[in-house]
Amino acid sequence: MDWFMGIDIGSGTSKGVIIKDGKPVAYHLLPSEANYRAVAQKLSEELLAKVGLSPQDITYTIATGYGAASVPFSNQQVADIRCCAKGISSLFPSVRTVIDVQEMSSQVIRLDEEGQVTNFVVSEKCAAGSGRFLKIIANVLRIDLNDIGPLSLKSKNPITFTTGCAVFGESEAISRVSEGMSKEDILAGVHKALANKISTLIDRVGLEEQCAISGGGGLNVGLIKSVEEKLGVQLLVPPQPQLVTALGAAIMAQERERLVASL
Amino acid sequence: MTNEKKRKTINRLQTMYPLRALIDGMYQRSVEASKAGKPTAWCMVNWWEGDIILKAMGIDAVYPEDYGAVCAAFGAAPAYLDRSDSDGFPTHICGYARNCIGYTALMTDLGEIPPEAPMGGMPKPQLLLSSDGLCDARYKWFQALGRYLDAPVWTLEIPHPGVKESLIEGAYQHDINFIVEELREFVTFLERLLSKKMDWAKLDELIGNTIEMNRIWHEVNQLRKAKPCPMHSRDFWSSMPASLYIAADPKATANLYREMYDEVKGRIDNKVGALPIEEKYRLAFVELPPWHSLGFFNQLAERGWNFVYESWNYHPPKPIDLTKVSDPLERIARYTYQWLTGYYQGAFKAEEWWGYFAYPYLELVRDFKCDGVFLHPLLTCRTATNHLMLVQDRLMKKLKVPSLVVEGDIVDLKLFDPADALRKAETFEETMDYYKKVRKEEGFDW
Amino acid sequence: MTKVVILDRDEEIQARVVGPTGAEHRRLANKVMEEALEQANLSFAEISYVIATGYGRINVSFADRQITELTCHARGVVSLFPTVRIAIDIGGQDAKGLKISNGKLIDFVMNDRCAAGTGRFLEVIAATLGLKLEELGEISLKSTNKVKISSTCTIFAQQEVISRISEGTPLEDIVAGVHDAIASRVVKMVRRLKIEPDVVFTGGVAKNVGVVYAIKENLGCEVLVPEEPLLSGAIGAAILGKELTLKALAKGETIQRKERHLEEVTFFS
Amino acid sequence: MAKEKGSQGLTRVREIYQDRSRRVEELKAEGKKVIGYLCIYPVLEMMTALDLVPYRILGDMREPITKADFCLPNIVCPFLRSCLDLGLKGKYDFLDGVVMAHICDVGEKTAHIWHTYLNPPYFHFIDTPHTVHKAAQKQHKELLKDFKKTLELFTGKELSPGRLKEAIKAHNQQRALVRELYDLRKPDPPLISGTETLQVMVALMSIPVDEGINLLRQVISEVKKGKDGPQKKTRLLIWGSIIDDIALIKMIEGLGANLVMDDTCVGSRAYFSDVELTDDPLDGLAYRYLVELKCPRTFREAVFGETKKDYMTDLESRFSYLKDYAKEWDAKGVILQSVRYCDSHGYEVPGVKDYLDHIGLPNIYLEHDYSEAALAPLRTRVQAFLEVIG
Repeated sequence: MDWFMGIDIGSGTSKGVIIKDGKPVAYHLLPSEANYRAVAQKLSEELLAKVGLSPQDITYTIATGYGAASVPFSNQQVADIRCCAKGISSLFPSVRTVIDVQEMSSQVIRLDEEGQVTNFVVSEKCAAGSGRFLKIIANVLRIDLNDIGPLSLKSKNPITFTTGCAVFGESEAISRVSEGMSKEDILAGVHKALANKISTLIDRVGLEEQCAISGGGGLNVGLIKSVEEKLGVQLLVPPQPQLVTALGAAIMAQERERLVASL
Repeated sequence: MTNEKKRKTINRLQTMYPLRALIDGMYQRSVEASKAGKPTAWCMVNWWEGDIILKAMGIDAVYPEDYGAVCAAFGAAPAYLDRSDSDGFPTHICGYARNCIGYTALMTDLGEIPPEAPMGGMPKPQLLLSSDGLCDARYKWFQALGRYLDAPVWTLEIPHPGVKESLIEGAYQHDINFIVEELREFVTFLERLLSKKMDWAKLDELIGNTIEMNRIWHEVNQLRKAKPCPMHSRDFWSSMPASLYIAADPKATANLYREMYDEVKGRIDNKVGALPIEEKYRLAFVELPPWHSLGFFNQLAERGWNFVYESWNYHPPKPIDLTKVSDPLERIARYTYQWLTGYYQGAFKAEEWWGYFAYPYLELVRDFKCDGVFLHPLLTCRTATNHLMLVQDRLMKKLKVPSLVVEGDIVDLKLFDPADALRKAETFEETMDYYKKVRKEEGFDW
Repeated sequence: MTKVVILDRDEEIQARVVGPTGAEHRRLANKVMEEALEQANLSFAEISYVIATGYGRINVSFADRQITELTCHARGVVSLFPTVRIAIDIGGQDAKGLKISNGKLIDFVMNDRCAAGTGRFLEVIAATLGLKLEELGEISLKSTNKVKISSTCTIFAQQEVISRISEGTPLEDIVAGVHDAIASRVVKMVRRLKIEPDVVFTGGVAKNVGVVYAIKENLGCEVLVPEEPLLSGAIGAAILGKELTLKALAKGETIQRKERHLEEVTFFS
Repeated sequence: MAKEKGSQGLTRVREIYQDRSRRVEELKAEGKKVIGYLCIYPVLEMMTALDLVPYRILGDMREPITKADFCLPNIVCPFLRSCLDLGLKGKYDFLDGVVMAHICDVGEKTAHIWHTYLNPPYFHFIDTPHTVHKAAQKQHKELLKDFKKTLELFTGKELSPGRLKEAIKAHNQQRALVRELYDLRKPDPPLISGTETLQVMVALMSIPVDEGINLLRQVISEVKKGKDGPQKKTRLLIWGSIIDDIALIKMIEGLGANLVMDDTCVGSRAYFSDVELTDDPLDGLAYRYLVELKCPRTFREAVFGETKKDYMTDLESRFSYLKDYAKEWDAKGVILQSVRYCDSHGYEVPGVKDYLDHIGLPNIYLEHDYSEAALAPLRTRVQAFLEVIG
């Protein structure tokens, strides 16, 4: 059989992809919530249902992401950074740098033409460097996470967050609001702050075009714009940025011979 | 230490165990000495500058920095850290300092060594010997202990010249004179403190034996250039204190290192490496390891990671011939100075100005043919951390050798996350593979 | 939370209102103030003095004066427990320790640098566990073997909690662990003031019996909790307002007052 | 100075504070060479004597640090990170040379990193000792001789004792005038605010010594006229790590206090001790720049070589000058402040607090991230502190 599954249990959202001949045939997303096992199970059921398969039809499954250990039916676990690189290069073979903005952390990955990781840097354990920061601020401003990107594009003069901490950032946002700052200026400010964090990561590993963005951050046009401004490059954005890592996992499952060899 | 796996993943050296045992003796001796009413001292690591003199004066010293590691390994640290914090010391100061300050505060409250103190604890000292070598936290910290102890603090100076400045005509000589005069004042002070005279002959002999001990220890580590590397960093860390603290009679210790040399040499002759499996990657470990989760190295060993060198500053200096130097204090001065500036000639030739702390890795990573460098920034040890990014950047630019950064701390167990470290390590293998190729293309020989 | 307390000159509470605080400090202050006036059935003009305190104090446009929550809490706690020496206050934004000597604030420590050790920490965790904030306390008391939360940062503690759940750790043990985490953090900070009884515990979090228990455990001594822990700051502010007014009257000075009207502020048109 | 475009005194001070490097860039255009120096340990007189313009390297707490991360991690002194960040962003490219000292570990690393990545035409590192022992004083003089050599090599001029003594006189004169200015903060209310004083200090560190002397003269006469000076407010002394931006001072004074005296290095620490004119001028310089500067980066003992230590005697010997400051400037309380991750000051705090409590001077410790925005959380602490000392 030639069906392969990639499961990416992120701290926020869990994603799954099934591929056949390297092409995705089904994908599904679920909020991770508390119980990873349950989510993983549900995820694969939904996936299989979509293509009318049974678990036995899946030749090999690779689990990745924060909760990879809690995927009972996976054949193997692989680090998300490698899956992300693999996934992005299957979509954009020309990509040499990918910025992966996740719920809990951001990472910049350099890769070669085979989607091999040549260098990488993961943001420190700090929420301010991750998609979480955006969530927190969106929450303070009582705006749906999906709306903050478009809204921030309206901003004329973004505020500057000099504070380096998401919790500070929250309080700062609150006081800026009460000073009468507009929501779009605050949001644009948050995006700028995160873009700055990302560019310091880039400074560590260097930026080689083409450059792509993946992870939940890739859904946020506001963030994309400020990163592009900060770095002065065009970002390639996959149609489903948050699925890239799961896709990569599925592709790795297909190439497992190489993996097995390397273990 | 803690959560060590039973399964054999690293071939430990048999000759390491007697050396490791010496360090325990150090604490026992000091506690007994204090019970017997003999003077004891707490020392900052001072790279033999003050240790030999104390030994010659018959003082048994303990090293609060080492004790920080001990407390971390025994899980006793958190209570001491909390005490330091609630006494008003900032939480961002050195983890070892917080541990020591908390321990001392507690000891002062109780009027005795805290009952739960690992290794029998550190006895109340008559002298605090600090050093401005490498790290200024170390004399600020002993100064701060004045809050709890009436022991005087003596701070030893070690010059830290820049590479260029050290080669200005006359600079070497005035740096040496400086140390010698400092040491002379220190001896006079000790004679007053202990109301006894220095036994110069004994000092002279101790210096000779210490230098010889370190020469052999240096030779042992040179053997690790072999492929596969016959000795893992874990054996280094277990054997290092015997040299770094002169934990026992240097002459006896020298013999133990000699035995270690033979064992390591034997492995090379039989092509035996430190790993039971193939040595896939050779790494250098920069800074102190996460004492409380050393089992982590076994998991890496299972992936074929061998650790072939460590921070130069825990190693003895490159051998230097001091037999013609008659003044014992000048021999000490030149020896410790050699430890700090031993790589300066190379740095000057290479026109690399990144300083005494960072530059040596350029030569070490090259000479020991490392595929990667494991950087372990210690979140509460700025001195160990402030040069690591520089090392990472320069090694990449100069040698095309990548570094893996995994934050941790020397005492605060919370800060090191083995799961996260392994995830990064797995990915780092691809990076090391890639730069192997790059180095080939650019004509490096490893 | 935004709280309003109206006192008469005998320090009898005429009105107490608690409303949420969001991004729109000012508008809420106005809303809550209106309610309070209604409750006390007074016109705004009849209020002799208004003191604003707390995180958003600068945004209360109609206040005659701003005084920090530290001073106000101290005053409020003293009025409720004259024997207090140490007051611990954990609110949504920060945690404070107050040292009080014969009724006066003499020293203090506070944490507003990080959400851990504040009510925010509990809010985040409660949300993660899909529980109401009020439920945490009771649940945690059932715990027989509380877990150790190792991360300090709220956001990483949250992750820890999530993985605990997927490991199948009993809910009550997790919640108890969370309460211990916040309590030990705050107590550690307050120890800098050298703990002496009586210790009083106030602020929204003091409503949580689990945290009260954890605080006692960490302190190794009893703690007193007022009936309405949320109000001590507002009560203190009102008392200080009264005292200032009486002092001014005694000296025959005229009291500087803002105009008594609630201008409508709209940021979000 | 003719070059000072009419505007004088405090107006001129504000101009320089707003645009620090303008004046030295004018001087560069006239062919002068400008040497940047970090912290207060590099010896200014030696540069002045060779007709070089010493220019203090400062950070910018309003500018987010983005470039420094790749070589200086974010758990070290944010002030030094900021300085390096500005350097890497090219904001100090106008400097003809840079001199740094072993002020502390991170300072030392910053020096090497600066040398490695920015490699200015002239660079010198002074390995200033950390004790004040006799041997250390002697070593310090030797180090200044080395400094002299590289300066002479760079300028191609000889640094004669005569010119050096002239420079010492000039800098001592400037220091005397600074103390005169500080005396104007003794009356209640003070004739000049802490905020303005800081602006003056920053200005002095941005222009040649002779121009500084003239500027001080103008400022002093203006301040003595005493129009629109500060109101009566609670008088405070501020201690601790570098303050090179008015943000913090302004915030504190805005909350109802007058900062009437400081123990910081863009303030009294830099100007309150003169250089003694010794036969060999290097002797006076070596002594002043090692022994007399007050930064806690230097290790001091109450009695050198004491065999038993008495804590209070030790504190008295290290901090009694704070008691004198408080008395002379009639300060009612002390604000202890430090940037995060500063070991030199961090370890000092419990000791200073013990001493101030001992002499009954109310005090509060504030730690900040050297970022203007991150100062906000300190407001409540300061305000409450003022309410406490009432």
